[in-house]
Amino acid sequence: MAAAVLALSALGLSLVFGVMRVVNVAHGEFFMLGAMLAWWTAKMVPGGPLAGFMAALVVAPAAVGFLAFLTERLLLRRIKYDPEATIVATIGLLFVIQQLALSLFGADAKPVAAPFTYRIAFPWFGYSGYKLFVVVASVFILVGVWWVLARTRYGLIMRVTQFDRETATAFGIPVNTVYSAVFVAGAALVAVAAVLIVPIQQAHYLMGLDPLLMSFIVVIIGGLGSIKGSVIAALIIGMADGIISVFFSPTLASIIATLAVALVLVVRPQGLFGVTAR
Amino acid sequence: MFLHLAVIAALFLAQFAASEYIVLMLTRIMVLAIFAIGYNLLFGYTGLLSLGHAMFFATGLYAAALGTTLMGLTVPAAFAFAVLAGLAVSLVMGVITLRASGVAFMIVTLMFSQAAFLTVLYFGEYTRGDEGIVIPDTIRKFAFLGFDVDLANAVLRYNLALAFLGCAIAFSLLIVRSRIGHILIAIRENETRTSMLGYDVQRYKLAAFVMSGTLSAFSGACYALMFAYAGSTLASIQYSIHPLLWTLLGGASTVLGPVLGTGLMFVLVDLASSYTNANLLMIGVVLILLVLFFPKGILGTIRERYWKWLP
Amino acid sequence: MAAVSPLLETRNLSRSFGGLKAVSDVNFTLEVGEIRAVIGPNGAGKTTFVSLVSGRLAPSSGAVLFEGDDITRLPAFKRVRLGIAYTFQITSIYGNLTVAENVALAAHQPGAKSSLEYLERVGLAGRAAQIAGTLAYGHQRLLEVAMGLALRPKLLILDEPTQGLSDSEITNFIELVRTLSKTATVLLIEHNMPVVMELAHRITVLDRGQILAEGAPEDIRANRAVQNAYLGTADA
Amino acid sequence: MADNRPKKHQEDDAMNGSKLIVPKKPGLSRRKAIKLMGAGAAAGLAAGPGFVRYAQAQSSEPIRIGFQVHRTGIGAAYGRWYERTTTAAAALINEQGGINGRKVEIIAEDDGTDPGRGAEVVEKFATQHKCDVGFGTLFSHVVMGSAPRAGELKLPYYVVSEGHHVASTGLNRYTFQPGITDVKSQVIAMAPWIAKNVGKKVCMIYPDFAFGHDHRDYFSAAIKAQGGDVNALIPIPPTESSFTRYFPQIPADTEVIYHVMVGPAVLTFVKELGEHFGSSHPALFGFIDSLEAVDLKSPGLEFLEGSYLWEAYPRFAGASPKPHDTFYREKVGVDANGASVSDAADISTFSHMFGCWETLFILKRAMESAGYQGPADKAKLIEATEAMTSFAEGNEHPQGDKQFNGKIHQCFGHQNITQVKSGVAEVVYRTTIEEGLYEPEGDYTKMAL
Repeated sequence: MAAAVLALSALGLSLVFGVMRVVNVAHGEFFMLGAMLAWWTAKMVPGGPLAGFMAALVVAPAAVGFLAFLTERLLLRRIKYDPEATIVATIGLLFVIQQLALSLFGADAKPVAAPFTYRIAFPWFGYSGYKLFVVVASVFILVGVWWVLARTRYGLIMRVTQFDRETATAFGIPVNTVYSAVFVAGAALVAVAAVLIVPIQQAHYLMGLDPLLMSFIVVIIGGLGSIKGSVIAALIIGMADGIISVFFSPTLASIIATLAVALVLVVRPQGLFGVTAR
Repeated sequence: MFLHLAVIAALFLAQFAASEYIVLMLTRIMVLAIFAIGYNLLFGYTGLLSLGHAMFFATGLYAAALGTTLMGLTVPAAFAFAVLAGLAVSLVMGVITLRASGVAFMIVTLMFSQAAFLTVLYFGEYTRGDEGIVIPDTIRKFAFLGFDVDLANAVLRYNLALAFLGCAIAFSLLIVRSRIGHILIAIRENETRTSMLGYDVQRYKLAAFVMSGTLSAFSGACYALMFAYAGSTLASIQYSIHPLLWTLLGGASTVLGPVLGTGLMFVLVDLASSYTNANLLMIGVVLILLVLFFPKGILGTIRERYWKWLP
Repeated sequence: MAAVSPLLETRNLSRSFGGLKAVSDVNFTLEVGEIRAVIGPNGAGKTTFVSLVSGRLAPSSGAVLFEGDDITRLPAFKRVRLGIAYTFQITSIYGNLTVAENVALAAHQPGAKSSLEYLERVGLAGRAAQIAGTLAYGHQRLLEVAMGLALRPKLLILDEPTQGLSDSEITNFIELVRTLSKTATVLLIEHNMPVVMELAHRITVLDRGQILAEGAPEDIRANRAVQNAYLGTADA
Repeated sequence: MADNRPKKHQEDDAMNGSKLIVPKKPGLSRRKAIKLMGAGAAAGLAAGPGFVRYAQAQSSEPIRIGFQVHRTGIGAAYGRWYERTTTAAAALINEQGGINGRKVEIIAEDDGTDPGRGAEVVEKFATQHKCDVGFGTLFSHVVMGSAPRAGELKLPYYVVSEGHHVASTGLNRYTFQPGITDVKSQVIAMAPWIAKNVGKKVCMIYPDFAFGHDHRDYFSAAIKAQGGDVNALIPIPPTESSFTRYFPQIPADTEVIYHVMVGPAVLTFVKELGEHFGSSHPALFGFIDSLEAVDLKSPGLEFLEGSYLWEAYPRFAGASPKPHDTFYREKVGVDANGASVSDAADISTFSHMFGCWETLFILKRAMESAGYQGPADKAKLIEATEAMTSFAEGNEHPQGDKQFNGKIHQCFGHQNITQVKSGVAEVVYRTTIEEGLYEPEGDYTKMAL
């Protein structure tokens, strides 16, 4: 469960970093916005949780994607995707989005009803049917993205752009359009993740930090820019976190996990599954 | 040089002219400007963008707070202890994190800082976690070199903060003007080249890292002892972003930029909070505008256009 | 000792990237005072070879000896201090600093005075106060050489120094290298054959990571293997 | 935007109020002046015929109350309701003639729920806004960061935080918590009833930071004193957003799960607890803190049905509310379900915000008994506050009567245990004040002023 959600939220970040070589610190806020919009849509759309959920699956990625489009056009392109300037600018964006969410939606945690509820009962504990659905949906999305990247023309274009911006330009690939598309797709993906997760978690304007940090961790362990690596890392972390916390107090477990991630990045900057940077 | 003395002198005179509130605010600005100056040594001059400086600030903060309340240190001893702790932590962190570079360095420092934040919570028995600890007034009154010092005294505290800030500016100026300063800039400009000129780049980066971390810890110690509080909020990610913001606003790789940036940001937030609650929005917008239009900050832009001699 | 052993020696020096052997079992010797050119077709491993010598890359196996001492494990900056200077193929100067500051950094003596001497030798003394990034390309290459000189090297490695220079600039450059060779041994990687033929005392030809031939310019010119591997395909 | 309306509203009230006050004022002032005759030279001087004019001159200058409010940051959901309650109480005080004939002005500053900014805000109140007192802080870390500054600047500082920080006597003489019971007292008061009626084997799930540790320490001791036993402690790190993996640690013989989860993750917590246990589960006892501003009928909270909650002030008015309860709800704009009258989905922080209301009325009483005229009378205000011993239930104290211990600057009130029935929490037990009393840990009154 944790692993599927993690992989999904990290996917967008990984995609953006992979192709554009920039870190979007506002990634978590895109997630938060997606969740907020899911709540808002569910409230606005009549016809019960299922209708609201379906509507949110359209509205949230579209709106967040549009915001990402503006960000890419008005901000990132102007600073020429400079890695450090991008981090600073997206930190700024993080604050702006947080404040807007607070002003527009308020500070309360906003619960969203799951489109369906079904509790799968095991003899020793129960499991939510909706959570299982989230896992299945995440797997579908991950496989879908992988398929696009590995098997289609778009994927090829993205990989060429990732490999070398100049070469791509020389091959007549509209690099700017590709960047826009990737950034928007990354944001839309994380918004979808948020819509899926919000019936489990609820929306809150400060919820973005946690997925951001976790996504960072996943993307780092998996190797910056490697989608396969991100998925494997999400699985490992989703499980390891649970295992570590059996042996240590949870806060200590978090400390150990964080340190471990940092050390991985120090020893193998390319991540566990990444290939050495050119 | 003259400019820097003038700034110090102006700050000294300000306490006679400004309102009580401004004096209090300036005290805080000066203490935190030391943090920004420390940050600038690494970010501005060496070109290493750390997202984890809260960890050093917190090192000083807690070394001073726990040193006085739990270990029974006097205030001067607590300052010394905080500096030593800052030195040790930044040395260890530097050796580890400097193996990474670029974006990886940013994220590694962020991670370590987050681990430090969690560590503060983990030792909640001593640190009282998020709630934090208050340093009693009895500890903040002490005799030093025959003088009776009371850190609750606003005038004394202002001048102490000013003296510390003066030292930090002088130190920063000294470093920047020295051989090591030139080499740090060379590393920022072109690391491979500098290494191929026979410089031990790793050692110089470590030196910058340690100076930066130690200054930050010193600022943290000042904060704890002068304002009598240490809490985990001051170790959170936000306090890693603050010095970056201040430095960027004032002008990275200018000696006075961090001071100006800290002051300006305080005034902005303070003014805004009287009219609107959109503090976050403003910080965000300032960051974005800076990156878009003034990537060199205020003093950096001034240096580029007018005062080329500005250090 | 120094008189007995060659200035630079490599023993079975190899480096591979993944499965590809960029440099393979190279045994190479360079005597004091030489101007040696290393030539070879694109991808022959020339830049990898000098990177191994300068310490920018670590070898997969083999050893590098400088003045008879094993320096295989020394990091690049320490080799520079021993006297191995490297000028970059792609111009690598401090674009935001002045010309004088660039050289001063190389001379390890911040302060513009000491740098003037080296700038005079490459003919850039008049531009000492200019911001290096605003120099014309040819001048940037000269600055690069001046920085190499300021290191007072025993061995100066010039990686494709004439690339992008005009013909007149090349003529001056040849003169410059001749004077340099009075104080330092020069290891020259070059594509431009006339420059090589004019300057080099000896030439080493690399092909697919291995030494194909080595000898005086006229011998190399006559070498059939070299012609097949290299000259035949080059436009020089 | 949201606070514009109340402010205007308040000004209107104040203006209307001042018209109303004028005829009443001389009487009020004289009575007070007589009372204070022996108290000090200033009061003696004022007792002459010229006093009426003097008081009127003063009345143009309002009493300025610096309100440190969490508008942004983690405390924002609470802050909004603290602000509404405070505005309502101040409007009422002004309607009734203000304090000592002067109207009350609330000067609100956002502290971002950040102790650093909180300290700056206190400095601003003391020196820039020239406030008479500081007031209204909720989150403990902001109180801790701000209190030293209030003490140094000698700004009387009345917090509404429920932390044990004030009562621990670790702060200073200027910091009070007269309007809300501290957590130590709350927890001690709860333990006997839990042990007797719910179960003796208790598993505690709490946030792994100071607030949770207070619960852990005080409740563990209290339940042991009742012959009970804490069979497992499950601290949850503050960054957690999913809890499933902690639940296997709950021992099988647990009779009561005691949960305190502060933060927006509470819904997840309850939902996952429900998924873990299904229909057969130990009894639940929880602190309302995490469910403040949350609708008990929210999707996923079904699992709370039948569970017990601590509430300082029951959110649901019940079948026969007392008149002062109705009065208070009407003035603040809260319906009988604890939601905003203008939006039934906007749930209040009912068990905490009453503290703002009551604190303002305590402040009014303290200022009146001190004959407070301005910052020069701060010491008298402190002493007058410390001299108070009890507050009677009524419009000014709708939550109930309280005892006040001037030595530790802390009040002690009744606590309520409610049970969730069909999404409505009904009171099943109301503790006595005595059940929540403990030995004082120190004495502020011995500190210098």
